[in-house]
Amino acid sequence: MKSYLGAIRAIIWKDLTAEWRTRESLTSMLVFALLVVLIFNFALELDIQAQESLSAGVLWTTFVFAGTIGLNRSMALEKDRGCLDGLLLAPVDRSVIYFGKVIGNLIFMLLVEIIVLPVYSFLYGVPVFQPGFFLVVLLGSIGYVAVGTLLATMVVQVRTRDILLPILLFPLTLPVIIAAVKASQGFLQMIPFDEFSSWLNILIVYDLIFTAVAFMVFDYVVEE
Amino acid sequence: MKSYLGAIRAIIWKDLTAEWRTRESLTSMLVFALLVVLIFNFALELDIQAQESLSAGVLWTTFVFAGTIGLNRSMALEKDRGCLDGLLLAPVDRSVIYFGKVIGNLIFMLLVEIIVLPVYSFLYGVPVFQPGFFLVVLLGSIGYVAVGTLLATMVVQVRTRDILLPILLFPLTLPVIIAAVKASQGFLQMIPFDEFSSWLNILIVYDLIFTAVAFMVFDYVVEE
Amino acid sequence: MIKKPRLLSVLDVLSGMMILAAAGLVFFYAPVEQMMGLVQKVFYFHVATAWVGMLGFIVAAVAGIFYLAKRTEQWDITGFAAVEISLIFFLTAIILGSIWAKPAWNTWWTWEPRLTTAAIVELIYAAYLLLRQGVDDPERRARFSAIYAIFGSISIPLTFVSIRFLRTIHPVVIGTAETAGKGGFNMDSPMKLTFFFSLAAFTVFFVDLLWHRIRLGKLQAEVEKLRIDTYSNGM
Amino acid sequence: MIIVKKLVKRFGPITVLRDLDFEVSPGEFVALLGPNGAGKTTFLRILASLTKPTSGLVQVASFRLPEQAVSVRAQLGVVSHLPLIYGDLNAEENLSFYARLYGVKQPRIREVLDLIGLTDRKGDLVRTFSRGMQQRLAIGRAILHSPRILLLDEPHTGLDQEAGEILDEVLREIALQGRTVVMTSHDLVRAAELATRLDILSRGRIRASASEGEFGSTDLVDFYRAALQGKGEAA
Amino acid sequence: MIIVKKLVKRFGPITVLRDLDFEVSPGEFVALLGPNGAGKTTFLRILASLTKPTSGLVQVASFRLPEQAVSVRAQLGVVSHLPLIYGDLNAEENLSFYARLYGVKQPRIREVLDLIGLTDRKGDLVRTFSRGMQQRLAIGRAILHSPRILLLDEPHTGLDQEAGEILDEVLREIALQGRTVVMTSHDLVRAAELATRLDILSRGRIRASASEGEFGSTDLVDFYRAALQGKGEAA
Ligand code: HEM
Ligand SMILES: Nc1ncnc2c1ncn2[C@@H]1O[C@H](COP(=O)(O)OP(=O)(O)OP(=O)(O)O)[C@@H](O)[C@H]1O
Ligand SMILES: Nc1ncnc2c1ncn2[C@@H]1O[C@H](COP(=O)(O)OP(=O)(O)OP(=O)(O)O)[C@@H](O)[C@H]1O
Ligand SMILES: [Mg+2]
Ligand SMILES: [Mg+2]
Repeated sequence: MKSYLGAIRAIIWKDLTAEWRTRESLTSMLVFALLVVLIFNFALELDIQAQESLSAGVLWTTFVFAGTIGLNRSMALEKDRGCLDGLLLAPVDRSVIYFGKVIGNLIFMLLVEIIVLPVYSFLYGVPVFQPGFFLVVLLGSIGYVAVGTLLATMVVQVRTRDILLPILLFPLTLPVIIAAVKASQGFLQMIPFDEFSSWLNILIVYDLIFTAVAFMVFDYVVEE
Repeated sequence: MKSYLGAIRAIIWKDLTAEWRTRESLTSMLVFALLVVLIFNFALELDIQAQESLSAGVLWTTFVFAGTIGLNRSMALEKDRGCLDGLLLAPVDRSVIYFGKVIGNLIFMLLVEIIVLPVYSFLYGVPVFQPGFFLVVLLGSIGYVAVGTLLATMVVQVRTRDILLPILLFPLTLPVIIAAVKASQGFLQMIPFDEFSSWLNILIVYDLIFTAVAFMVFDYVVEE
Repeated sequence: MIKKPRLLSVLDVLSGMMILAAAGLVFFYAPVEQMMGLVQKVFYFHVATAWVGMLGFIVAAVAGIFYLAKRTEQWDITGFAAVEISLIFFLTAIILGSIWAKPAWNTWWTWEPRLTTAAIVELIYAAYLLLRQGVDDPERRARFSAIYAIFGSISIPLTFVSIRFLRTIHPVVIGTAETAGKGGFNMDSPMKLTFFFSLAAFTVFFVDLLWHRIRLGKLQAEVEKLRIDTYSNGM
Repeated sequence: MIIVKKLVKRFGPITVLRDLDFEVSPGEFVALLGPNGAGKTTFLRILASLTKPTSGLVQVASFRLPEQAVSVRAQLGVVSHLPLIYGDLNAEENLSFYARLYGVKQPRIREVLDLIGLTDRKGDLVRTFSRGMQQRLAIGRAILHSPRILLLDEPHTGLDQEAGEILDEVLREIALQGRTVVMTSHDLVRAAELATRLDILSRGRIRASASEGEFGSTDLVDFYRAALQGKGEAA
Repeated sequence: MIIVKKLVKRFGPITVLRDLDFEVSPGEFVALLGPNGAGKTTFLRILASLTKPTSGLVQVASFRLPEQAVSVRAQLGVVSHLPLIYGDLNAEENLSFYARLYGVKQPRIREVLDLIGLTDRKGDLVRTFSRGMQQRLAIGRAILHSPRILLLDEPHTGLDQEAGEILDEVLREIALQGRTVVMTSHDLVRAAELATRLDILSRGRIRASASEGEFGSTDLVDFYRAALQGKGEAA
């Protein structure tokens, strides 16, 4: 057990160290997130009133796109000099690799969200500082990253890896995203909790199912 | 001159043949384009009325995202087994490589647009079948691909190539995209031509400037 | 060569006859619905094709589970066959729905949750095909598509959930009975009979097609193996 | 140490390995030779538990593959075509990461860095390394946990004179310690110098096998040629 | 044919080549040796006009680099660490693409395919090729337009016995035709067999140079060692 956690920690440490060297993933995710917000703004000429009801949608679209970038990069690094083989050759359980990568990816995604949220709140005056909303963000990110890490591991072994991840990932995680958008909307628009609590439940259920299934099939993804 | 055009044709032929083998770029761009349309829909809960004014924005965002996917893949193929070096070693002018790739990429982008537009028109009942609008689509795509090919060539030589392209490309081509959105809006909403013809002019001017500059600096991008 | 089984031939005939009979029932037996008139006849095929689509996606997921457990090529062929067929049926359902929507809602398409989620389900399985295309090694291809099919089937329930949680003009019949939703209609018993018969007919048709497609898949595998031998003898 | 029976590996229509039999006793040093595309890399990847065999028995360190892969992996050191190291970490961090995964103590890292002659550059990011420097680090990575079995795929690739000799030295020492080595190579002379047995893989099988003493450096090429033409066919 | 004077190449803080002087007469076959990270690849890339020198004079086929790069390129054939071929095209299409860029006629393609022994597999996608098969094609690509100067970066990498001999044969023939070759290698013996001159690059400069006749195969290693330790320092 100790060595199990130690190995997970080693993988997280490795990802954070490599990222600290270059800060490439984080900056790219951030810049891209801000870009998406801007594009929405331009393309849709959002004004403050429209924002009210759209904020949740725009925010989650932003997180989702930024998340894909992070996931893609994180797995590309593993494949670069054959490192994924290196991990697979280590005498540790496959789940170590899965959880190590999931936690690393989650950390990146949360960091980006922590920066984007205040900025967005500042730009559009949306009341993001609510514990309930933060919970939704956390839950949504967990579900997204749990499936995303699995698929990224798969995609990186595929010839068309440059493009496949969002195509596979977006439609699949839609239940999580829709639930997260609806629950976020509830908090941001101050709707009574009862009216959207079912979305929060759906979110939790999907998180559990997705994480459990992803964990169970990860073995099959990395074996050859 | 004949061998100049012959070399450009050779590059286009090569891209089309490789694509014909796998049809990967095209299908991916298409699926992704449809996904973006759907995501917009979810995130923004667009209804037919809202569509009216947003169509142009949504369409161009879709094209832009799909275009990035195509550009990325097209250059990733060049870098895969060092092929870009192979092209650079050929006794042809750099502009041959540039124009060859631009035309190839443009063909892919236009093909995707040709499919997405009727679908979109079907889904939202937007009157896309107007020669003027098609012209705008063509012009916008040219500007986008002209800069995009240049940047994709640059990005592919950089370590972070998985993520950098949209980050560089979106802000840079914003003038083209805004002009294209405005001009498209004009046609789609049946606004009198005079009221938005200036946007069309801006679009043409930007196309010329972008293509000329991209052509001129391409040399510097590919040298090491 | 695999000989064509007797049962399959029987099934061919049966499904053909059932489809014809269903069409007969739809056009000559079931009454013309008062509010919508003739277009309502699309209903029987719309629902039947949507149902068969869903069925195939679930078959694919089950085949996926079996593939991961058993690792026999057969399950991969089954999953792939089911997805291919269902993709077409589901697309048919969407197209029929939108043909119906034109008179019913006065538009070909509207962005409401059921339709949108249906479109997304279609995209999930289009992505499935893209994934298959991107993998050269058949063993890996089988593994990845099995996994993706399993995840896809987890996402599907949302299409059913969505119409219950969201305001929608797409009617809900199953479960909530009778006239839920705007524009729904009461089914009298000839309608019910026709409805359930066409569901049954399409289900049989689906099984028949699936069987054929699986056989085709196996033949392809066979041909590949023959190619191996000639190929490696030639080396 | 390694027992392989009737191993088959197919990639789609191509059968790369067919009914391959192979056995290595503890302490043996086997050089695996053969033409391009014979399947040497594929075979090593199967032994390393990275690729699943299509059928057949594979047993490494008395564990069966693929079932008991985790137990096998602790005993294995692998050098592949790719260096398996992270470009964004420096040489020391790379080793120290793998040390944590293998449960190896820190002092060993310094030892290995010394051995592969990268102590001076240990703080530099790996992505600025030349090909040969990366190969050195890859070898360091493989021997870090003093594995009982070493699998090497053309390990001399890109190494300069000095590094090549260091590798030879390391390999000889490892062999002396009674560890088992399987190495692919295209360099007959070097292979004959290092190995206690030469095996030649061609058309999916081991076509010939010669032990130390049986091969004098003069008729090496003849021996290799004969094996390819099927004259040495013993299996 | 090639004249290099006071060439300097820096990557950020690292100076890889410093005041390097180098000259090759037409028809010479120079083998460029040196330890890992010495800058051999960097130097070849500068000669191939793929990398810009930081300073210094570089003249190839009496054209100056980087100014007259296009004229230089028509005279050059290059084999680099990577094969420079497209995975999604087959072997024949790859050659035929480059043939069009170089203005080479079609029959030459068949000739080259024969030469590199890939005629049988010319219709297969390159991405299914093994490492050595890709390397063969890379060599075919480089000699397609019968260039006057060949630059080869460890061209024997990954080649099997047969392909290695074919390459040696091709290189000897090319040398006989009076073409000029610069090849890097870590294989002293092979280099000495093929080349008419051995140059040793170390610490940014050519540290020693020996012409045919001056090197007997016995003292090769000594010669190389001495050059590295600076004893042979002539420049
Ligand atoms: C997940 C896929 C779908 C399923 C399972 C499904 C199922 C059904 C069912 C059971 C009905 C009959 C309800 C009733 O009459 O009370 C119905 C009606 C209808 N569906 Fe769908 N459907 C699906 C997708 C679609 C799509 C994609 C469209 C349109 C493009 C569509 C358009 C319609 C229309 C227009 C009606 C008639 C509504 C009315 O009576 O006013 N459906 N569908
Ligand atoms: N993933 C794959 N998909 C399809 N074919 C493959 C795959 N991997 C290898 N092959 C084929 O398997 C055969 C053996 O390849 P392998 O890389 O094992 O050869 P090798 O003996 O290592 O050759 P080399 O000496 O050139 O490295 C080749 O014909 C190759 O085309
Ligand atoms: N893009 C780069 N950025 C930074 N340093 C580099 C870069 N390319 C090469 N170097 C450094 O330049 C030096 C020479 O590298 P080069 O690849 O030319 O060596 P080489 O002689 O070909 O070595 P080998 O025999 O291992 O192939 C190395 O120290 C390497 O770290
Ligand atoms: Mg190999
Ligand atoms: Mg080198």
